[in-house]
Amino acid sequence: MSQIVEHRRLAEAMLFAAAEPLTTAAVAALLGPGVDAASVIAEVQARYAGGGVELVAVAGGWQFRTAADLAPRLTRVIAQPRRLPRAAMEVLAVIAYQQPATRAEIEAVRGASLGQQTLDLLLEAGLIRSLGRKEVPGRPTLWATTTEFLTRFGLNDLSDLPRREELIVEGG
Amino acid sequence: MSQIVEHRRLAEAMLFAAAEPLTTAAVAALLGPGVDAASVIAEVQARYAGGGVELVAVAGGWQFRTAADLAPRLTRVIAQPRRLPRAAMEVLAVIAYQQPATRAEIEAVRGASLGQQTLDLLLEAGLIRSLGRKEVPGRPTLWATTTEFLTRFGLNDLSDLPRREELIVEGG
Amino acid sequence: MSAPGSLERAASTAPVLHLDGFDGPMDLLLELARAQKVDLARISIGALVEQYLAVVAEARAVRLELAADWLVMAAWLTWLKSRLLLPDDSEAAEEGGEASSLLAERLVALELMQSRAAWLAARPQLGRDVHPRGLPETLLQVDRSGLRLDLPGLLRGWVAVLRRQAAERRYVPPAPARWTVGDALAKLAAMLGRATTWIGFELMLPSAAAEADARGSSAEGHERSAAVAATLLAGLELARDGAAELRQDQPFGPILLRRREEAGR
Repeated sequence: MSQIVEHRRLAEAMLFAAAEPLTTAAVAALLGPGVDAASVIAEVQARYAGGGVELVAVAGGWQFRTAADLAPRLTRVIAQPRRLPRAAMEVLAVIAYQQPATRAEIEAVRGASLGQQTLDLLLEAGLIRSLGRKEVPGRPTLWATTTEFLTRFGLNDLSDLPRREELIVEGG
Repeated sequence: MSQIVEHRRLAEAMLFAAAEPLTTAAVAALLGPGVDAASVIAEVQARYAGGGVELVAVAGGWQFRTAADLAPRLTRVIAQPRRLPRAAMEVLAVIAYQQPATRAEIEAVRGASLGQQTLDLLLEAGLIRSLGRKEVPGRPTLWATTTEFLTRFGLNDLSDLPRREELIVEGG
Repeated sequence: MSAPGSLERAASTAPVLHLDGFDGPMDLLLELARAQKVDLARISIGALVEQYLAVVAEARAVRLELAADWLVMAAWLTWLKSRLLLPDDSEAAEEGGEASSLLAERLVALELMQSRAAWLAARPQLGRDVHPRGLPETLLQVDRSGLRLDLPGLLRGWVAVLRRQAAERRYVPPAPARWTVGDALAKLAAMLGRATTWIGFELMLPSAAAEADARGSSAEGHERSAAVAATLLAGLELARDGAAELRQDQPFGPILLRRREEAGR
């Protein structure tokens, strides 16, 4: 095999096996004195161009990387859903049972103030929606659950929710 | 770009990105139905043949590795693990060929006791694993090789180990 | 000096042995057999036995301690030698022949095993001779935007709300939205109607606002401010009309009110 091919192969292997990007100087050190590392690297780059793997210049040197255009097909997305925080779950329960309910009503039932963050979380998840305004001073927004809420909780209808007496033994 | 090139690029990128060997089935799953993954892989292999990085069949899958002939030059720059002592290599050979094997069986072949140090060394390197117990008095542990063993020694499966005839000629 | 398996020949024909280099007596026997330079199946067991016994005798002369298995093997080989010296047709000689072929078989097996180990050792090893990708890319993306929802969780939330409600037996009516000047006038009139002495301003405030103040609740701060303002305005109003007197002994000190005596006019 010719000298040139041999240099290219060595640089290729080196860049592949290295645990970090390699500078041209590091490749030059491997190839030994009298070898133009920059042109060897250019050759490696040319050989890989257009393939599924490319030699790219990154901060700190040269590195093989899968071609950027393939990323969407290569990336596997794993869904790791979060648990709804306890407060949000309670607010959702209050709305589900007492809908339509204003913020003040929800706060009164829970005995705790309702943060905007909690409301936003439920809105973003599509679990609640506004149902107009209550015609009292201040005209507060009325909140209700959505069809998405029923779907996500596997309910056909709001009446599927167990009644209060079924859940809690009075005086218990 | 043609379909064929696109498939090759995708398989190339997937195999390149992974640290572990990937099976043909895994590549097939990425390429989607109706694509002959085996022939796509063969194409990738051909494209890399003779380069500094090669696609090899190991442990039932495919993995990109630096070409073996470059080892002497790469060793100078890449840190390498300790060589396994002769006793450990012998024990490994006995287990590889006679698995699953008990300690007594290993000792009988070697005509020497199996030191704890040797066992620890092989276990730590992840080359052997216990495979239950042999149902004889004393219920001794049975030892077998691991996938890591195949990966490390570049074997596709245990049948890649040379047969007696193949070795005698070499050893002659 | 003592490379594994090394066997040096000194000036004499007796082999000088580094026992440390051998993995047990079988390993030494195999090395001695190999030195005969013939097919392992056709080695001279007699010669092998002599050599082994010589090596062990020499080793014992130099060092007293020698692992038991070396001595066990020496004893067995001595026994084998005695059998091999007997006439061919005796039963004991037959025993010897069987033992010899057993030994030869074990040496062949050992030789095979060692060549297998050598083959493995010569393989390019991952991480030593060949290398995997040094910078693998993780093509997994974790999507944590989703929510894990379950009906039991929802019901647990509702039950928690109900329990808390049940625990707070006392029902506290919400405070009126705003304490107006009109409200304050009515309350002042009612309180001063009975009073003959100075009354603290605080007592004139609506009860909810006073409570909120006591709890230090900032949420109801606005309500309290409104009530204080309304009550002060109402007090000033009554004073202007000549129905009440206000007193503050020092700046920011407590404000006191009392009904204005008709006689004092």
